[in-house]
Amino acid sequence: MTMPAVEHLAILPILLPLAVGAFMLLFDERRRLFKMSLSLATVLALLAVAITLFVMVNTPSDERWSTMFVYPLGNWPPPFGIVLVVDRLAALMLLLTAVLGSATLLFAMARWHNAGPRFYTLFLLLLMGLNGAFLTGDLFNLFVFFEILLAASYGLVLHGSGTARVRAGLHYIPINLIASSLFLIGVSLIYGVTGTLNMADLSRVVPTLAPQSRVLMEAGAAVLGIAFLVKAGMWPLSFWLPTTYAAACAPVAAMFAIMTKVGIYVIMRLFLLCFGDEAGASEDFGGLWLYYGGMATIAFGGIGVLASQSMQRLGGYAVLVSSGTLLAAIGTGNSAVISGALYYLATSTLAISAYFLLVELIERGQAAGADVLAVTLEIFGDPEEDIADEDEEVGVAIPATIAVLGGAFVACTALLAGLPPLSGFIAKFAMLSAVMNEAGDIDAAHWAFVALVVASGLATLIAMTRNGIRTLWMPAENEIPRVRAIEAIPIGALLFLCATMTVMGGPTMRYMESTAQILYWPSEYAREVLGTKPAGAAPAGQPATGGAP
Amino acid sequence: MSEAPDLPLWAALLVSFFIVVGALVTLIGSIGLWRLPDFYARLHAPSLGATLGTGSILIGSMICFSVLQSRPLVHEVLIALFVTITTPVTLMLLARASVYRDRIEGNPGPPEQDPEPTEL
Amino acid sequence: MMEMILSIGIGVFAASGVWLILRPRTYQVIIGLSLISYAVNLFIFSMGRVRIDAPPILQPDVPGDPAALADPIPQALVLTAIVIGFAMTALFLVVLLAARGRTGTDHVDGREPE
Amino acid sequence: MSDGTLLLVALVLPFLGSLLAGFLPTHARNAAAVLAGSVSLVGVAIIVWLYAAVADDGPVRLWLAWLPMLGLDFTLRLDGLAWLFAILIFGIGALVVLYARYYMSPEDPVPRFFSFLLAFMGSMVGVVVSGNMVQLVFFWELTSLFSFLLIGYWHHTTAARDGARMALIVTASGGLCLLVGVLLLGRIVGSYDVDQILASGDLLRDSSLYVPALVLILLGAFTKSAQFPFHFWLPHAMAAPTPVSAYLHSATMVKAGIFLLMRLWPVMAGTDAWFYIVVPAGLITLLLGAFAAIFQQDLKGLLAYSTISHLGLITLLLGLGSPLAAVAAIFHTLNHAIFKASLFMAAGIIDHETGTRDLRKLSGLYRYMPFTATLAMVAAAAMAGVPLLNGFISKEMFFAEAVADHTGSLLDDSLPYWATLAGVFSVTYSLRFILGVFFGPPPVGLPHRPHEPAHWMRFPIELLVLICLLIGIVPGLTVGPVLATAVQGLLNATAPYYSLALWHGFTLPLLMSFIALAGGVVLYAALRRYLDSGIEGPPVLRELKGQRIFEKVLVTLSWQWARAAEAALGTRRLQPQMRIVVGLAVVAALAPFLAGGAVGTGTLPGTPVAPAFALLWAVGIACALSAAYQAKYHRFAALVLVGGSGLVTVITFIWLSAPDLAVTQLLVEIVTTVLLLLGLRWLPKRIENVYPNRPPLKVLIRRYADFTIACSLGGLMAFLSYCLMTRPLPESVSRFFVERAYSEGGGRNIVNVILVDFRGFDTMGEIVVLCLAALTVFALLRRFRPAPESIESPEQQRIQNAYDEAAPDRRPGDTATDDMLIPRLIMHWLFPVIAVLAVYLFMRGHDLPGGGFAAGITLSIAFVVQYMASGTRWVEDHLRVLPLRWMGLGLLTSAATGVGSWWFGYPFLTSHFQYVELPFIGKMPTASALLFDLGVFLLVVGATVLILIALAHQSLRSSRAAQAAEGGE
Amino acid sequence: MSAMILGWSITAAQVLLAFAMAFAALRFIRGPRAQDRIIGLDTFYVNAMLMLLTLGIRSGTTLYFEAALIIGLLGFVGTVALAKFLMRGEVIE
Amino acid sequence: MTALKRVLPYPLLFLALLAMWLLLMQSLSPGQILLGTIVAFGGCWLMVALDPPPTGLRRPVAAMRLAGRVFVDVFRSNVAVGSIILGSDERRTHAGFMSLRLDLTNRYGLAILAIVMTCTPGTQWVHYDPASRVLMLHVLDLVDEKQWARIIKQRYESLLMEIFE
Ligand code: NA
Ligand code: NA
Repeated sequence: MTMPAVEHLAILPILLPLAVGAFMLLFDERRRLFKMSLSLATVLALLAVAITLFVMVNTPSDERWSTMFVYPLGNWPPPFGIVLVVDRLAALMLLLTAVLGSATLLFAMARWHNAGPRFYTLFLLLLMGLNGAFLTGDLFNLFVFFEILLAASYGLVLHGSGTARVRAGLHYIPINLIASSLFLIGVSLIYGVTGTLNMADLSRVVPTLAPQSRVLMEAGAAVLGIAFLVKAGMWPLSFWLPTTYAAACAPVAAMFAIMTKVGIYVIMRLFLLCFGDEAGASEDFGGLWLYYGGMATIAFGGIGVLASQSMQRLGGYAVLVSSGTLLAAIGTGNSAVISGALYYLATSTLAISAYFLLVELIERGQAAGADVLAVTLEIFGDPEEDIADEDEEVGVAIPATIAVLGGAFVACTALLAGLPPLSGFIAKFAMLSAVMNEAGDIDAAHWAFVALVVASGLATLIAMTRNGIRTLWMPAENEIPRVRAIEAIPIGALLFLCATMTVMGGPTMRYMESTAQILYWPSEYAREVLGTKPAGAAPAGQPATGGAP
Repeated sequence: MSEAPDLPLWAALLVSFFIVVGALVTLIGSIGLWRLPDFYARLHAPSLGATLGTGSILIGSMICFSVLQSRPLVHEVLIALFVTITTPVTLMLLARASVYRDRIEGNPGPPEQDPEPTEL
Repeated sequence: MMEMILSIGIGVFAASGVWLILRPRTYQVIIGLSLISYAVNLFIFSMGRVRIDAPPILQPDVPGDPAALADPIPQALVLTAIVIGFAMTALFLVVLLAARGRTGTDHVDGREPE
Repeated sequence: MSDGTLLLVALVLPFLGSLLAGFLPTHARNAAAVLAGSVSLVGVAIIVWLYAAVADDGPVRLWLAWLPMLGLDFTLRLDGLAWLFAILIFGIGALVVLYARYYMSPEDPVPRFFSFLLAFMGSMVGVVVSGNMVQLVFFWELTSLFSFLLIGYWHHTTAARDGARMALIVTASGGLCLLVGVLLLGRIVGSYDVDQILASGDLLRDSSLYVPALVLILLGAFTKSAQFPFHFWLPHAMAAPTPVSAYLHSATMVKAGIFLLMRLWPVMAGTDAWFYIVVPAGLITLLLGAFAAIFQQDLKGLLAYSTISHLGLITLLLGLGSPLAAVAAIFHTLNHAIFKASLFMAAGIIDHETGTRDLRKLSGLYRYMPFTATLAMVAAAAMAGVPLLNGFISKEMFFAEAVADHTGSLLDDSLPYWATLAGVFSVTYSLRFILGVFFGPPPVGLPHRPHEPAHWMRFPIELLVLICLLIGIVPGLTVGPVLATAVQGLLNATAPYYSLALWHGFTLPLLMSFIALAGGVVLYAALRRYLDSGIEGPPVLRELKGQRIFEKVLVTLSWQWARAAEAALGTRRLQPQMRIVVGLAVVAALAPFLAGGAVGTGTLPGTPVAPAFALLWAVGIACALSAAYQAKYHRFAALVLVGGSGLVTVITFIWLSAPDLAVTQLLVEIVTTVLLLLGLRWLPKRIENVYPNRPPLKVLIRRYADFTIACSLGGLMAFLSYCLMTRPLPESVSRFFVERAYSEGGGRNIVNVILVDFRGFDTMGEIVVLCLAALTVFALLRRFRPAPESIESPEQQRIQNAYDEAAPDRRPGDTATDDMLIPRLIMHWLFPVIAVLAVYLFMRGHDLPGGGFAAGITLSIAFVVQYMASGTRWVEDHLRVLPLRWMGLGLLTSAATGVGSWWFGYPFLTSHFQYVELPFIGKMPTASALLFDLGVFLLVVGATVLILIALAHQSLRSSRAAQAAEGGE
Repeated sequence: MSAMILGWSITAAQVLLAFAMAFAALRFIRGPRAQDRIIGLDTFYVNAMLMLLTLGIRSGTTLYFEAALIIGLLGFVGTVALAKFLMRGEVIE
Repeated sequence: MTALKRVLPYPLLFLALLAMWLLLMQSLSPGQILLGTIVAFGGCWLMVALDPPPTGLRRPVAAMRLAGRVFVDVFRSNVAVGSIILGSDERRTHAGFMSLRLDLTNRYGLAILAIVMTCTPGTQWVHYDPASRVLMLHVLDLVDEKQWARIIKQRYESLLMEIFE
C-alpha cells in the first residue's frame, strides 16, 4: 500500500514555492519575463492547491475523519517524525496566504519587482515559510518555518533599500531575533520536560505532567508565548510593527498583513491544543493574559490609528487593532467568539492587504511633503471664509482613476472600521454577539471588550476619513496617479472577496464555526495525528516493522 | 577520574608523560604570553605550545589510540603538520602589522628604520 | 557539579548578551546577539542533560541504547539553531552596515539621540 | 411575483441603479436623472401597490437565510409605519431627482451624484423595511456612509468636507452605539427579529439590561435625528447641494432616528427612563433649534435649525409615551417631510437664481419670482402651523399632548408653556423667511438677476404644496387611512381614538396656537432691528458654535491626545522595545512559578566536577563579561573576546558529548569572525566616552535597569537549565531515533541521521533560511552606500601606498604584495587541502561528526582564505564562483531528493538506503540522505561565499568610487 | 591502576591546559594593543585544540579528532583575518 | 613528463592529498585508495586554477636533513625560551630586532624558512623585502646578532638553497 497521490498535495504549498524559487536562482536577473510568468504560474498553482485542500477538508470521506489529514514526512510515524497536518484551520490559512500571495505578486509585477534583486525568490520563499508554519504539526519545525518567513520578510522589508526601510529593518530584525531566541528557549524547555516536539503528542502529555514538571512546562510555554506575541503584535511588544509595515514597499506590506496572523494562528492552535478544556491543571493557562493583552493592543492600535500621519503607518496600526481583537477573542476561550474571530481574521487580513496596496496607488500622485496632515486647518480654518472664496460651487470632474481609488478607499474604511456593507461589519457583529450572549452576566471585562472593539472601529473611521479626505478630496495640485490594470485588479479582487464573504455569510460562518469546534477538541486532533501510520511496507533497506514502538 | 581508557601500564605511563609534558610546555608558553614585557617578545611564546606542546600531546594521543585499537593510528600527524604550516602565517602578519602600527604611532619598540643587515 | 557550572555559564552569557542588546550602538547589539545565541544553544543543549563520554554515535554493529548515549535531539536542534543564528548574524551585520552608510550613524535608532 | 419579492425589488433597485449610474459618463446628466427618476417612480409604484396588502393583511414579509447561526437573517418587513416612511423616501426621492436635474450644473459630474443619491435611497429603504434589528443597523450605517458622500459631493470646498466628515463621525458613532444596543436587545429577547422583539415588551422593560440598551439605542437615534446635544452636525451638512438637503433633512436621513424611536416605541417607551431621557432631549432640541433658526442669516441655515426644532418636537412627542402623542408624532413626521422638502427646494431655487442664500442680501424677490414666492409662503405657513395647512393639524395635536397629563412631574406640567414658546419661535422664523426674502426693497448686489426657474424645477414644490393644502384642508380624506395604517404599525396594536378634524371647538390647544401666532408676529417685530444688523447667530448662543466645539474636541481627543498617548504608551526607539521584550519574557516565565508553586532542583545526582572544566568556564565567563564591557569603545577587542567565548562553547560541546555541535560551532565561529571583520571597516570611528567622569543620574538609572534586566534573564536561564539538568530525562522520542538510526536511517551518527533523515525537513528549512539571508545580504549590498568618511581606503593602506609612491623603484601596492608574499604562498597551497577536508567531512557525516553543513562551511572557508591572500580581483580572475547557482542547485537537489520518494509511493523525504557492492571498494552504504546532504553542502557553500564575497566587494566598489572622485577633482 | 594513572595525568594535563588558556585569555582580555589580543586568541585556539585532544584520549574514541583537526587547519583563518585587518585595515582587498 | 603534467599537474600535491585522505580515513583499503585518488586528483585540478609558481624540489635527502635539524632546534629553543619565560626579569630584556641579507630567493624556500623561524621559539620572522633580499627578524635573546645570523644562514639557508635552487 502506497500513499494516495492526492495526499502529496499537503506538501505542495511548501515544496512548490521552494522549488520554483530555487530554480529561479539559476537564472540571471535579466530574464524578467520568464521569472515573472513562472512566479505567477506558481502562485496560481498554490491558489489551486489551497482551494483543493480547502475543499478536501470539507468533504468527508469514509476512511478518514472528515476534517483533516496528516502527512508524515519521511514516512516516519508521528510523534517521531515531522508531520504536516491539514485541518480546517490550516486550510483556511493556506487559502488566505494563497489569495494574498496571488494578489500582491500581481501587484508587484507592475513595478515593485524591479526595486531590488531576486524579488521573486524572496517572495516565493516567504510563501513557503507561511505555508509551512500553517501546516506543520511539530513545534521545532514551526520554529524553522518561522525563521524562513522571517528571513524572507527581512529581505522583503529591505526590498528596494532606502533609508526608511533600512532604519525599519534595524529595529525589526533584532527584535525578531530576540523573539526567535525566546522561541528556542521555550521549545527546548518544553522538550526537556515532556520529551516530545509533536504538538498533538504534547497535548496528550500536558495533562499527565507531575506538578513541578507542569510548572516548568508552563514556563516554557510562557516564554514561547512571548515569542509568538511579538510576532502577533501584542502591546507592548509591537512598537516595531507600524514602522516596519510603513517602511515596506506596498506589495510587501500587503503580504505582511498575514504575518501577524501567523503568530495569532500559532497561539490559537497551541493555546487550545495544550491549554484547552482537556488540559487538566493547566487549563486556560495564559488565557487572561491574552484577553487583557489583546484589549490593551486594541486600545493602543486605536490610538495609533488616530495618531498616524501617514497612511501606511495607519495601516500598521490597523494591523495592531486586528491583532488585539483576535488575541482578546482567543482569550475569551469561547468557541462562538473564536468562530467570529476566525471570520474576522480572514476579513481583516484581506482588508489590510487591500488597504496597503491601495495606499501606494493613492500616494503615488502625492506631491512630496503632502504627508503632513492638515489638522491645524481643522481647528483654525474658517469655513465661512472658504465659502466666500469658493463661490463657484461646481464639482470637479475627478478622473475615473481617482473615483475608483476613492471607491476602494471607502470600501477599505468600511472594512477596517467594521461598518457595513462589507464583511468587517459581520465580523465584528459575530464576535460581539458571541461575547454578549455568553451565559451569565456580562461582566466588566466583556463590556470593556465590546467598548474597545466599538471604539477602535470609531477611531479607524475618524482617522481614515481624515486621511481619505486629505488625499482624495483636497483640491489637487497633485498629478493623477498612473495606475496599471494589474495594480487595480488585485485590490478589486480582495475587496470582492470581502463582499462575497458578506453575501455568502452563512456558509462562511458555518465553516468558521466548525473550525472553531474542532479547535476545542484537542483529543480528537491528537488521536487523528498520532494514529497516522507510515505508508506501506518500508522501502528497501528498512525493516518492515515500521511504526511506533 | 576513572573513565580513562584501560591501557597497558607502560602505555599509560608513556601517554601520561607525553600529555603532561605537552600541557606543561604549553602552559609555560602561555605564561610567557602573560609575563613577557612587550608585544614582540610575546610573539615568541605561542610557539612553545604550537610546537613542542602540540607535538608531545599528539604523540601521547598516537600511542594511546594505537595501543587501544591495536593498529598504528597516526592521523594526528595531520594536526601537527597543519599547525606547523599555518602558525607562521598569523605570526608573520601580526609582527609586520605591529611594526607598522608602532611606527605610525611613534611607539618605542621597533626601530624607526629596518636595522642594517648583519654581515657575517 | 558540572550542571551548576554549565548553568552559571549559560546565565552569564545570556546576561552579557542581553546587556549588550540593550545598548545604543549597533555593533554592541550584534555582539550581544552572538553571545545570546551561544547561551541559547547551550541552553537547548542542556535540555539533553549533562552526559560525558557518550556522544550519540553508534558503535558499528552495536544496537543503539538510549541510556548509553547522549540525547541526540537537543543536539540536532542546536545544529539547526547554530546555522540559523549564523545566517541571521550575517544578515543583521549587513543591515547595520547599510544603516550606518545611509544614516551616517551607528546608533540603533538610525539617528543620534539629542 | 409575491409581495415579499416585490419588496425586495424595491430595496435592490436603487442599489442597482446606483451601480449603473456610477458607470455612466461624467456628463450624462439626463441619462442619470432619468435612471434615478425611474428607479424612484418604480419604488413608489411598488410601495403603493403593496398598500392594500399592508392595510388588509398586516406586514408584508420576506425571509432569506443569511447568517442563521448568529440570528441574522435577511428579513424584510413592511408594516404600516414602514410603508409611510417608504412612500416618503421614494416619493420625495422622485421629486428631488426631478429638481436636481435642473438644479445641478452641467459641469457637475452628475452621474456620481445620482449614484450616491440612489444608494442612499436604497439604504434608507433598507432601514425602514428591515425585519431584523441587526440588518436595520446594517442599513443605518449605510445611510451614514452615503450621506457622507452626498454632503461631501462638492468636496473641493472646505465646508463640504468638514460638514460631511462631521455628519459621518457623529452619525456613525451613534450607529455603533446602536449596534451594541441592538446586541443587548438580542441578548434580552433572544432574537434580533423585529416581530419577536415587538412581542417581548415586558421581558425587555423588566430586564436589568433595559437601561443600558435604551441609552445606547437612544444615542443612535439622537445622533441621527440631530437631537441636542448632537444637533450641531446638521446645519453644517447644508454645505451639500440643496437637493441633498431637501432629501436628507426632510424625509430621510434625519427621520431614520425618528423611525427607530417609533419602531421600538411599543416595547421601550412608557418607562420613566424613557420619559426622562427622551422628553428633555426633545424639548431642548425643539426650543434651541427654533430659537437658533430665528437668527440665521443663511437661508438653508434657517431651514436646518428649523428642522432640528421639528425633530425635537417629534422626539418630544414620542417621549411622552402616550399612544396619542405617538399618533401626533407620526403625523408631524409626514407633514414636516412635505413642507420642509418644498422649503428646501424653494431655498435652492432662490440660491440658484440669485446666486446667494444670504438673508442680508436677499429682499423683495416677490416681484421677480411671484410664483415661487407664493409656493414658499404657503410651505412656510405650514411650517408655522397656520390653519388650513397640514402643519397646523399636527401642531394642534402636539399642543393637545403637551397639555395632557403624562407623568405629573414638573417637566410634564411645564410642557404647555414650552410648547407655546416653541410655537412662537417657529412663527417668528417662518415670518422671517417669508418677509426677509420676498418682501421689502428690491435686492442690491445680487450675483445674478433673479427670475422664475424652469417650470419642471418648480414642479416638485408645486406638488408638495398642493399636498400640504390637501392634508391641511381635508385631512381625513387624504391622509386618514394611511395614517391609520402607520399608527397601527407603530403601536403594534389597535390605534386609540383620534380625530383629524380641523375644528375641535375652542380648546386650550387652539388658544395656544393663537398665542403662538400672535406672539411670533410680535417677536419678529421686536427682533427686526437685531436681525437686520446682520449679526450671524442668536444673541446669547452665538459664541457657542457646535462645530468649533466638536472640532476642538475631536482634534484634542483624536489627534493631540492620541499623539500624546501614542508617545506615552509606545516608543519608536529600539532600546525600550528590547527592554520590554526581555523583561516580559522574564515575567512570563516566572508567572507559572508564582501560580504553581516553587520548583526545586531535581533529584538527579550531579556529575562530578572536572576542575579544568570549571576553570575553562571561568575563562568563558570572563570573556563574555569583558566583551560586554568592551563592545562600545573597543570593537576589535569585543570581537576577539566573543571568539574566546565561542571557543569555550566549542570545548563544552566536546566535553559533554556533542562532537557534531563542536565542529559546526567552530566552523561558524571562524566564518563569523571574518564576517564581522569585513563589516568593521565600515563602522564609524568610535568617539571617546561622552561621560568622561561620572555619567548623569538618568543614564546611571538606565544602566542599572538594563543591568537588572540582563541579570534577571541570565538568572532565569541559569535557573531553568539547572532545574532541567538535575531532573531525569522524560520518556522521550529520542529512543526511537537511537534505536533506528542505523537500522532504518543507515547512519551511525544519530545526530546526522536526524538532520538528514528523521528531521530532514528541518534541515531543508534551515538551508532555506541561509539562502534567504544570503539573498538579502546580496540585495542590500548591491545598493550599499557607505558613509562618506568610510569611502576612502583605510589609513594603513594610504600610508603604505604613500610610501610606495615616494620610493622611486616601487609602485603602489608593492608593500602589500611584499608583506603577503609568503603567507600568500602558504594560503594558496592550503586551498586543495581544505577542500579535501571538506570532502572528508561530507563523506563521513552520516557516520561520524561532520555532514553537509560542516563541509560546506569548510569549503567556503577555503575560498575565503584565497580572497584574503590575494584580494578579490586576483581570485576572481582565477576562480569563477557563481554562488547563486550553487545555492539554486543546492536547494533543488535537496528538494528533488525529497520528491524522489514519490516515485515509490512514499511521502516527501522518505529516505532510501542500501549497501551497494562496488568493484574494489566493497560494500558501501548509499543513502538518499547523502544526496540530500549534498544539496545542503552546495547551498551552504553558495550562501556563505555569497555573503562574504558580497561584503568584500564593497571595498572594491568604494575604492573605485574614491578614485572616480579623485579623478573628477 | 593504569587507568587511574592515565586518568589523573589527563586531569592534570587538562588543568594545566586550562591554566594555559586562562593566561592566553588574560592576554586578550587585557590587551593592551590589538596585536596582543590577536596573539592571545591564536594561542587560545592552539590550547583549545590540545584540550580537545586530551578529551579524546580520556574518552578513548577518535570522535573528537575532527574538531581538533579543524582547529589545526582552519583555526588560523580567524586570526589571520584579524591580523590582516590590523595590517591593511581591511580583510579582503 | 609533460603528458603526466597535463593529466596530473602537481604530482607531489597529489601524493600529499592522497596521504592526507588515507590518514583521515585511517584506512588503506583499496576502496579508500580509489576514493582518495579521485579526491586528490580533484584537489590538484583545483590548484591549477590558482596557478602557483613552479616548485623545484630537488634533494629529498637534504630535506630530511633539514627536518632533522629543525626537530633538534625546536626542542632546544623550546627549552631556551621556556627558561627565559620562567627566569628572572632581567633575562627577558635582551629582545631586539635584527636584519640579515639572504641569498635564498626561491619563494618556497623562503616559506620553509619562515616556517622554521616560527617553529623555533626565540626567532620571529618580521619582514622580508624581496627587492633588497633583506630579512628582518625579532629575536628574543639577542645577545649576539652575528651568532643568530650564522645559525640561520648556515644551518637553514644553505640547506634550503640546496633543496630549491
Ligand atoms: Na595555527
Ligand atoms: Na619562532
